[in-house]
Amino acid sequence: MPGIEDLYREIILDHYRTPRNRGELPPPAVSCEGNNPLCGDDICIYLDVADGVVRDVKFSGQGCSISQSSTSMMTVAVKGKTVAEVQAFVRRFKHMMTLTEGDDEVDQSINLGDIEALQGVVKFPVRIKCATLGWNTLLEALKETQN
Amino acid sequence: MPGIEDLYREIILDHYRTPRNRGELPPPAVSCEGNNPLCGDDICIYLDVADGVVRDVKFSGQGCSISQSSTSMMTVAVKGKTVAEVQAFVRRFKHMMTLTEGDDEVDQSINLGDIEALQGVVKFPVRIKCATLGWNTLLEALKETQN
Amino acid sequence: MVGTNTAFDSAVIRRDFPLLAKEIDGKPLVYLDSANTSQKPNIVIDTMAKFMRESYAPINRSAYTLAANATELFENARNAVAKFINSNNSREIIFTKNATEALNLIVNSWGRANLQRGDVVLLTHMEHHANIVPWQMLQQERGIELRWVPLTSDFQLDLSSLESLLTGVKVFSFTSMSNVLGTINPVEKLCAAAHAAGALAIVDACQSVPHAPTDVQAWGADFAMFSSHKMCGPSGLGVLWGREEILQAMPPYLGGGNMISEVRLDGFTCAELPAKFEAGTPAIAEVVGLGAAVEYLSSVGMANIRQHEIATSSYVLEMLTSRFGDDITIHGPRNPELRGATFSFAFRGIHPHDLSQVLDQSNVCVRAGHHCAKPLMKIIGANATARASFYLYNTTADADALADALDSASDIF
Amino acid sequence: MVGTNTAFDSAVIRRDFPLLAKEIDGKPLVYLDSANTSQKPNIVIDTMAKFMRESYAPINRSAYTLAANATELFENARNAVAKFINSNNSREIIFTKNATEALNLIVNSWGRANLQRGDVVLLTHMEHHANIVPWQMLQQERGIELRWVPLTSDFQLDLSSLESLLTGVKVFSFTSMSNVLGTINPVEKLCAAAHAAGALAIVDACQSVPHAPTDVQAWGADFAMFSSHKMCGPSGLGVLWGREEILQAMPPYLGGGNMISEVRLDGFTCAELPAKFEAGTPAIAEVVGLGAAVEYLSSVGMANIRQHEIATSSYVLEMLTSRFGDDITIHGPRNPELRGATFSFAFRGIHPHDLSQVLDQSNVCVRAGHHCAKPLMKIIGANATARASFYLYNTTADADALADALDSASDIF
Ligand SMILES: Cc1ncc(COP(=O)(O)O)c(C=O)c1O
Ligand SMILES: Cc1ncc(COP(=O)(O)O)c(C=O)c1O
Repeated sequence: MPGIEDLYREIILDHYRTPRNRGELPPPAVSCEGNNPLCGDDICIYLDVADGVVRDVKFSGQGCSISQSSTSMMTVAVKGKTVAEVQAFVRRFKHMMTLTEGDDEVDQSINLGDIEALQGVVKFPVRIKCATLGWNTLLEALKETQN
Repeated sequence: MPGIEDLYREIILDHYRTPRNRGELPPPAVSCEGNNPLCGDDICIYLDVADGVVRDVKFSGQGCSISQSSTSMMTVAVKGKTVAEVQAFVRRFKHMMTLTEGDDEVDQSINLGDIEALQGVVKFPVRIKCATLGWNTLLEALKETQN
Repeated sequence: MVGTNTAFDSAVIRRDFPLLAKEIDGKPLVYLDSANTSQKPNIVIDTMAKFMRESYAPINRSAYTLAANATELFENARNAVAKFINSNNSREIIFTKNATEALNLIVNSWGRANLQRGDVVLLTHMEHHANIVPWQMLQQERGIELRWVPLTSDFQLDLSSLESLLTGVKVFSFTSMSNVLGTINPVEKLCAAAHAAGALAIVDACQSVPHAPTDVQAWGADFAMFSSHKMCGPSGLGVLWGREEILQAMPPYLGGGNMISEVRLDGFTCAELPAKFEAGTPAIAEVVGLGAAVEYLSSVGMANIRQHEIATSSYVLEMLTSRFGDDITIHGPRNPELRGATFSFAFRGIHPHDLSQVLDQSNVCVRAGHHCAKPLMKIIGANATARASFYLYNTTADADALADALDSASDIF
Repeated sequence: MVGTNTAFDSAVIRRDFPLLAKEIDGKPLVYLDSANTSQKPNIVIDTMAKFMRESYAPINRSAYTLAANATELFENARNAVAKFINSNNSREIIFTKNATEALNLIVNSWGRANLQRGDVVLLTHMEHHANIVPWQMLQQERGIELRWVPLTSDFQLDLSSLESLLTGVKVFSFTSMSNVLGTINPVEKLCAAAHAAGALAIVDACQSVPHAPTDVQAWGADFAMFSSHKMCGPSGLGVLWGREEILQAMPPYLGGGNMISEVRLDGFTCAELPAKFEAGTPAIAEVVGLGAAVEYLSSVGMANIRQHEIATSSYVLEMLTSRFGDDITIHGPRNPELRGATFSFAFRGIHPHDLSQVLDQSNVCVRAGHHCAKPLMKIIGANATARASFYLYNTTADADALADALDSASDIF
């Protein structure tokens, strides 16, 4: 059995205890809800995109340490990036979580930084959905900004 | 395994090869169809009841040796009996086929005659439905004469 | 025989369940997820394997000896199930793929035939999704109205306005025991109330049939359903029980082989009960396996199992409270007589998902999540809970292992 | 690997099936009812028993290791089934309780959402009740029209007017192989014709998936279904395959746990595929068992099985004709390449029920009856037939035993 310490790295627990960018953004920022049907967790992503750049991003909702910390780390990482950069970044992350099938489109040179700590989640397949919840919701929110 | 000779007694094969009372009766005789959903056999009973007595009974349809001979023997036995006698006779037969649950209502003194030969069918449970097809259809026809 | 075995010892019973002998990293398995699905005793596994090795054949359709014998084993199991819940006769026992299908069968057949726009169905706030979503689907299709019995603060059904809630209701469908709270509902009383209001009474008996003696006739219910896999039986099988005259009057549910009497190009007629509701090839080996499970449970004694679970509940409630005090919140009744041994809880603010993951390090298996009862979760103010559920094979040692593992969880968070 | 094992020997394969080693009164069992349900190889029985002994746990719902591992075994089986029929991906594989349920799922979900009064569904005269009655039920409810492809005198589909029959048709649903006649239909051609007419193509693949390589993409079908129990797998399990975009667009079928994303008192939303169509606890051990069956069949090689059955058909047709001449009437094609090894026949005017009973005295198991295809029976002018169906484990010795037993039947009647 993989050790629990692979899952609960210090940086993850830090983001869980002290989440960054928690809160809401008023319209015209878009907001998008996601939920994990297995455990009941839900998350809401607020996204302010202007001129193709993520100006601000916040999140609310309830979830386990993995979903909360993963989302918190994600918000830190994407703020200030262009939409294209964010999309490539999400692909790179999901590839780490072994969710993208072909890796042709994944830019392996992208550095995930702290987020690499989430790699241990892969050993606990049920938790992968927790780790990716915020990211998938971000993609949905991005789509809405493009409508 | 019970021997096949328990099933195919000579009297049964005789009624199968030379069925008695095969044919139809015109109205006002009632007619009633029965079928065995397992094997596709069907039977039609024609029944002429007057003053509470079975004046005539005939049957048509297709079926295996057991359903055909059982029906043939049944027609011979019930002709001339009163409705009440027929009902008691059918109960006695179905009891022999171990289909009537309580035996309070069964008159054990009724002599089934040749029809006793069908007792061997009990050892082949799947064939009980064949043996009783004509009898159940007779009951349905009797009900119709009472409407 | 129900209730005759007084030498009940869960540590001995445990040995009948091969998976519970399993050790992982030198520690025994503490399986506390039986409200979800139960482990299987050797007798069930062996009966199924033996059946497939020695007796497997089609049932109902073929006349040769092998098939006749298989049919007999299959129907014997149906009779055993009928007896187990004191059904009037075995024509009232319909095999489905799970309890969920049984509820859908009622809604699709009886519901479509009998409920029109504006008709009211009464449910409760503690229902499993299986007893909610099928009705919501009929609501979308037909515009029926759903009404809900609320809860009291001590996790019981609030029956203070039951009579008025039942006014004009066509169906009252409720669980015999909550799979989240452990609450045992007064089934007889609820059935009587439904009937007094002219409503049908449907009992979702998934959580009680495995754990206590069942008498559907004493309940006075019209329908009840439960799952083989929660009562030591195989997966892939559920049971619908219904009163014969109601089943008789219902239109068919799934169409196909076995459920017909006649088929022509221009139409079909239905077979008699129970075939009418069992289209296609049934779960042959699984039904035979359920027969073995029912025999096994009966030999242990359902009354003994209920007594054991009352004792377990007492122990668990006292032990957890004395060890953790206010650090643990148990969402459910305090009185062991009014509940089953299923405990949903919150612990020191640790998210249930994290909790279950940490407990798993000690081989303690608990479920974390919404337990297919999202409306209830919202009402008790939790997104998710951890749930430890005990069965006949769980000992106080299992409860202690749970508590020890909870202690270790605090070290991480 | 499909088709790589060239050392195919049914007498050796037979040893994998414990029930076929059975002797009754000193004579071996001659099991010729596999079109009804197949026997199970050791590997399937053992995989299920081992799973229940060592790995049984809820799937999808719980986070602990035991449950995660069970979920993985379950999903691996889904992947194996997807590969076995060359499905695009495993989201297109929906587990049902049998093939009958799969057909009902399509009719109830897709059918109710897409078919209105007057819409036409095209079936054939050789369909099993499972592909007739669900449509007749929708006909009663909706007033759709059913149209039928007739047969030629040599037991093929009469495709001479297919184009006009397909005019205005919304769905063409047909069997890949008749369970009565043995006729193999030109699935690719029929799917193409359906699509050319703007109709959906549904393939009842129950009789072909167990017996020949299957490629649903090459077929160009929209839906296909088959039963685990006919392909060496456990009972209580069927498979619906559907093209992802069609499944996506369909409304849900059964409501309950697992098929939802959100449930509130005022409504619900659906889960993603395949969960959307898998309400409630699935047939966990059975799915794992089907995975083993699919692996077993693949290791034997589906192309080898098909070759074996062509050879068997040649042998059976020649042998029966040379031994019995006009005393036997085989209702089905004469060309072994155009048929499976399933033979319905009439023999010396002996009623099939009697015939099967007498054959049983020699341990020869054949089915007698209408084979769940009553409309077809009427068309071929029989109330019932006897049917001998061969599979990978049947040898020419089985065929000879059938003929010997037929001889002895004449002594009685
Ligand atoms: C109260 C209740 N009802 C219904 C169900 C559904 O049972 P199944 O998943 O076997 O269909 C369950 C179990 O999950 C349950 O606990
Ligand atoms: C052609 C065909 N379709 C459908 C079915 C129904 O399969 P099941 O009984 O497994 O649902 C069968 C088997 O009986 C069949 O032969």
